[in-house]
Amino acid sequence: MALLECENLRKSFFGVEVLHGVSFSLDRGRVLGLVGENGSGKSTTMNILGGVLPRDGGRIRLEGAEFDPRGPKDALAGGIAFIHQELNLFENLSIEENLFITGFPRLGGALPFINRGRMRRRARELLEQVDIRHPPGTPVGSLSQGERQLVEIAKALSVDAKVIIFDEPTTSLTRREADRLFGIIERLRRRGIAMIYISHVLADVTRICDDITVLRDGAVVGGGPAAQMPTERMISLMVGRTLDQLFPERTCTPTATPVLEVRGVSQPGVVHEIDLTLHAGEVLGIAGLMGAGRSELARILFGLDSFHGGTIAVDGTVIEKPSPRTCMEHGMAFLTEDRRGEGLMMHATITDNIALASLDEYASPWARFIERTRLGDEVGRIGQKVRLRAADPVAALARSLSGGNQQKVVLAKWLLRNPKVFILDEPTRGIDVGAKFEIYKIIDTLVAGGAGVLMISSEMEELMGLCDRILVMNHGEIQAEYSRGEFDSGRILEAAMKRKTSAAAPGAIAEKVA
Amino acid sequence: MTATSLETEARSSGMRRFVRRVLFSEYLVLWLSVLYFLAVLPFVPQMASVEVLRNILSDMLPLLVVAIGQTFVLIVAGIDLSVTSIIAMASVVGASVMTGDGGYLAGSPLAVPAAMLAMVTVGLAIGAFNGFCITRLGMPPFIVTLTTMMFFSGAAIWFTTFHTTTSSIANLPHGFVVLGQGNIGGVPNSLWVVLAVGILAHIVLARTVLGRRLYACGQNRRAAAVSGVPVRKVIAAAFLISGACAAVASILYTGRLQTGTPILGQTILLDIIGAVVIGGTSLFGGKGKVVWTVFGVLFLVLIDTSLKMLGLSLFSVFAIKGAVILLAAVIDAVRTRFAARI
Amino acid sequence: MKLTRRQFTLATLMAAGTAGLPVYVKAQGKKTIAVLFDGLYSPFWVAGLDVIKQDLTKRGYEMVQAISDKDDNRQFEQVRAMLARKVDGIIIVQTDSNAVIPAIKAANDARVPMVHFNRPPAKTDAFSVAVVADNRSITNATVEHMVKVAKEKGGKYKAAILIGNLGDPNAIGRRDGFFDVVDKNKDIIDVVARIPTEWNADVAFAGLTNAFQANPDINFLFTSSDFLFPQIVQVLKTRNKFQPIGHKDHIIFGGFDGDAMAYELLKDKYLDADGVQDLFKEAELAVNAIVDLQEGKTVERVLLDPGFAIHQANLEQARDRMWGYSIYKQKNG
Amino acid sequence: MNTVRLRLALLRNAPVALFVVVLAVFGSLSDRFLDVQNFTNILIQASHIAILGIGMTFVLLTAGIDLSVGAVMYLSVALLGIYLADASPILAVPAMMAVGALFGLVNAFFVVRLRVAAFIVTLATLFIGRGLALWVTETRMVFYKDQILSLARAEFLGVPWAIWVFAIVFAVAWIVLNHTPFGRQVYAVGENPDAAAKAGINVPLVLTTVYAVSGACAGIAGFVSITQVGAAASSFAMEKEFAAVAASVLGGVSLFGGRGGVAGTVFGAVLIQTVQNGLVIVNADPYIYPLVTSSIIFVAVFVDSQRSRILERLGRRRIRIEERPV
Repeated sequence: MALLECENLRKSFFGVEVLHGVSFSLDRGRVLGLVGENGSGKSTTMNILGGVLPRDGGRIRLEGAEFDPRGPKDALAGGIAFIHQELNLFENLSIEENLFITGFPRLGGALPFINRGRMRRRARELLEQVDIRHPPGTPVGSLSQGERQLVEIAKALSVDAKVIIFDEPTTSLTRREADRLFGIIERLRRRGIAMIYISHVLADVTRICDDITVLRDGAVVGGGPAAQMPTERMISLMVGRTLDQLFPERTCTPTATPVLEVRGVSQPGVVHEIDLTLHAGEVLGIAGLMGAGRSELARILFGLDSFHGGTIAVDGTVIEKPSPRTCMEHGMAFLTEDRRGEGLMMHATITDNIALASLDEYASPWARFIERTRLGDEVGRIGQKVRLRAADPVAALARSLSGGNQQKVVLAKWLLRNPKVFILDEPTRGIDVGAKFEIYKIIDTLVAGGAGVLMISSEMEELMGLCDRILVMNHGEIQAEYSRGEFDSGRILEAAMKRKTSAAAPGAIAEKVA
Repeated sequence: MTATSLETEARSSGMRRFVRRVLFSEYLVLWLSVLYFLAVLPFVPQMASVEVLRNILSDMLPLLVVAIGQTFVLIVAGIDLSVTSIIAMASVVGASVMTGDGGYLAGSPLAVPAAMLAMVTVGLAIGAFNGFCITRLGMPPFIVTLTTMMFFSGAAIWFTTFHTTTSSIANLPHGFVVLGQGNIGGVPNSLWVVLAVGILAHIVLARTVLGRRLYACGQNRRAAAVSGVPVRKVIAAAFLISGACAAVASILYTGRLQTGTPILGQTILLDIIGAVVIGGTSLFGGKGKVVWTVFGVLFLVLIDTSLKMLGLSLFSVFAIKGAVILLAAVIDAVRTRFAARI
Repeated sequence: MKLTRRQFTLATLMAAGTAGLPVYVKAQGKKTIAVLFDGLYSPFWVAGLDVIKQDLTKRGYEMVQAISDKDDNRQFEQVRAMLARKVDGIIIVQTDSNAVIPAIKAANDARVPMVHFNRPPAKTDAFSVAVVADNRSITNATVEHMVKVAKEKGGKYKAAILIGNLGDPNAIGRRDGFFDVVDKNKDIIDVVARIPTEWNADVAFAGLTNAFQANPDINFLFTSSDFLFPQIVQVLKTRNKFQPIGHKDHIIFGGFDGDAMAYELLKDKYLDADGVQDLFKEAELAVNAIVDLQEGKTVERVLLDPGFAIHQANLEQARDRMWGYSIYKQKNG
Repeated sequence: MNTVRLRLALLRNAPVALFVVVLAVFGSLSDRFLDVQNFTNILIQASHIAILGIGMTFVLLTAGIDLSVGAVMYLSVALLGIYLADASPILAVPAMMAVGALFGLVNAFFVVRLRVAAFIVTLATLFIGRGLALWVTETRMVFYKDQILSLARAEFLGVPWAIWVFAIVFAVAWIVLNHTPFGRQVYAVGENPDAAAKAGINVPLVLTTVYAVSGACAGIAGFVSITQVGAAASSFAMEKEFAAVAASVLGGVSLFGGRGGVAGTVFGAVLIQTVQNGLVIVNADPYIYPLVTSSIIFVAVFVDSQRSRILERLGRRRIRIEERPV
């Protein structure tokens, strides 16, 4: 008998059926990979399982008994833990408090007071199981994304979950953190816990899952043991046709004209003596582990963070006082890794988001009125150029868009300025296969138009598939450089991991300070 | 389903469409005002007289100017509690410049313009100080403006003692008083001023670069910074505008009372913020319009006027005012929930 | 259409809100007088409003009221609203003597008579009648009596004054009245504490406590309003200083208003002197004036309530003119 | 780096340092200031604002606000004076807490069930509450009997009664916020209500409770205040909501929820009262009271904001350790 069986699950929103009878089953100690494009019904299915949404039809059996969760708490009590893509952790509370937020151990068992000693002991046990070495009293706010993910898993373990659902767990993790997560998943599997793993990173799915189920348009279109589901098969099932390639053909080659020249940029404790040159028509990748200083370098280059020595020049002109404004004026654009926090105004319309960085260009000379018709036309044009898909390409709110379309909005915002230098920090994070391909194509168009792109990514395949050159950062320094012909994932990884890091973890610093 | 039920269904859906249109229109507060007006009319028929309507309009004007300033600050997710103290401080400073009883420029033809300039300067200066502390020193707006409110409320009273032995500064020049009472083309001067401020504010918010940036700062400050918005300058601008608007309100208040008084406006803080928020502007930033504020102010002034006309005892005045505000807010909340469902 | 619970809630609330509007029906043919007060913060004002209301009702008038809560702009708006309502007269306690002038002018223009209760407006060519209690001179008389007591007792005195809201002209008048007298007697009286109360009971309480902390030997105390008596008594009791006249720890104690508690304290020999505004007389003068003006008679522009200082020596004779005494009598049979 | 650390060490203790400066200045101006009796006075005088602020802290922690507390204070005190004039304090205090809590539940109904912004709901109930209180008292001053008034002088183990109440409320609130599941859930709801709901916290219940707590605290604050001031006029507890919010914010409670605690609030209330007290003790000109008080609040918040800025800068991720210390 399977541990968990879902039969014919149905769900409609506003009279439109989005889930047309999804069925699958899961055994103890197995990992089920669930793949599909955005909108294929993965999240809806899992939200039903996790008690977030009620189902309209079908049945769920857990250990043979009917299972009908009325809310997240109910599902959890039944043994199904759901680890959302956006973690449900409270940064102002400590790790242990987050673990037990709905079920604190109490003094004397029933008194309304928290038994701190017991909580700490249990937290230590749980943290040990997920390899976190911070004291349980550490505030979650000072943990890295990967560590927070592990705290969520510990939370699931604390209630003896029988099934753990992971929704895109690796989007904000570095390779190393992801490896650590996979190790933990392996360990859980051996303990007999069943897991459902949702991800767009198909290589990961192949690597860790026992079985794979593919969803498309709210229905199961295929599935089977992982061994029988090579990546190409998954993709063709997901998109409903065969994809010839994951990356578009590059249509240009780099020129010799430098557009961005960075010389000796240093910031104590962050980056050291960074030299790099980006040419027109070039995609320059930056590889490295998380914490290697890639995003920090990007922020420094765009004037968001200060630096102590060195110069940044665009088109041969040194930027005097780098700030986002001056950098933009020199022709730079920056797509941040934190799309929701820094990239978009989630409650504003697409138009407002796209226009935000270019308001000055559409302002009348004296009174600074916005030339709304011209702006509207341009925004529409750019929207088409990035193939933005939305119910209302002008007035839809950013938060109503899928991740891929949100990212296109951010790109469109910068495209409107016609920049010469693009700094893209994890541009395809959390985006489905189809949208990724479109973003790659946009990048190609950009460089073909004479711009230079500096691209940071944690997905090695992506860098190797798209870049002309890859720099490897390690420890705040540029460790190695490879040209297209010399790409080799082993060598890149070796460069990225060379020299054991001796730097203090951010958590440790915060502790010393507090 | 039977034929009759279909029919009722159809009729009720027509009804529903209408209700929906009214509920979701951004003019809801205006409709509520009209509804309230009609509701109190049987009790105070004089409400419909030209004189009362004119009073309502003129009572709205100064409140509206401060409220417009406050709208800017709320849009950038700030709050400005210091506006009442700006009104008081500007009032006594302006009066001290132009009063016939030993004013700095008593009798000079420049007295009136200089005094008005001084008043606006007071507003701008306090607004600039607020803006500086919030953007450069990274202090929370609530507490910064709370302390400036305390400080300048006290300072206004103290300042008055240097200029008069009574509790207020009177004997303002004729020119200033006439300015408040006069009219151009049959429209009172104060209305011209408020119209100008209102239209300007509306244009700034809806049409200019600054307006877009104000909304952006309120929506997502970090995203705005990354997109090259000079966040600090924009937020400081909002506080400057709020200070200047409060000073203009002070000119209007001082003009209608013909007196510079240090307790001017001390009790209207919650009215100001309440009017803006009832209009629909969010306390959490990124959302707000000048017309909404106009409706919010209209709604509050309408309630106030009706209560004044009724001549009720203090407790019923308080209770009714509270109940009506609550009712308006409940209707607003219910409609947003309907909107979320449809 | 099914009535959901939410719709029901909404409907109930709406109904409740509408029902909250009291039914107002204007009595036909009755003349209406508007009474506009600055606030009802102390028993003096509460009693004043009551007395005026009774008086007007007795004479067949209807009264409507409005309280400005120390907001001179709101008061101006209230006057205009009352004029628009076509009231037949206005009795006003203005928030500010200068700021009320535009309101007087508006009343003049509408030909509605206006009478100021208790406070005069500033000098103006607009016409109105003022019933005036002179805060400063009544305070003078009161404090002079306190000084007399002090001189008789001999020795030096450390004085404290509880000052009202610094934005309130009454408070300023009483403060100035106090200093007029003590400044002339600097040889025996040293003012060691000027306590701002903002007309706020807990601020007064804290301020007086702290003043006694700084100067435990304060032995001369004046409060700018009788409504602060409860707080003062609390502080004095804590310090064991609440002692009747004649006791060695008695503090020479004076107040202003003439309310019921003042009478009790005088009767029980805790209070030395109290400035009394003749509330009944003021109310009567005001109502008379408004009625006379209504009828087109000429009325003096200033009707003076001389007020008086009541103290241990004149308590028996003067108490009948003290409004607090009649309230006291009502309460205690 | 070392200088930064040094500055930080200074700033970390800045609130205390500021407090010491205030004490030193007033102490040098009057020898009566630094006196045990005077500190007792300060604590008694700060108690009602502190208690109000403690209740307010619960609400602020959930990113709400309760503007109605002053009105609740007046209403509960009015009901006490009119209907429970002869009741013993043992009965009166729970009754007033119940009145306050009930009022809080009304606020909560609108905030939680109807999802109206807390600012507007409590602004409206501020007016309604004061209106009700004026109706109950017929706008008259309410006097209290001696069994309540004598509490101003009552002591237990040599400590005045008001300070005991203050201490008990503080201790209970501190324990509730830091050592009960409910307290930690309050912080969680304030940090992220959506996540809290997903995690299975009963968010409506938490929110409802904090408004009830705030109301109940207002009831207690009303009682403590009335034992001192002896009578309630129609201006009783006017604008106390600002004082309560100011004390909380001064003590480091964020208006956006999830940050701060009751200890900070108590510190804020005591600091403000210390300044007020010192000004009376040194017989300062009444006109400068608001100027000095506001300036000191300003400095306190300024110092605090500088500290968090430096902390933020230090918290910037370290990737490498430099060979030489810079």
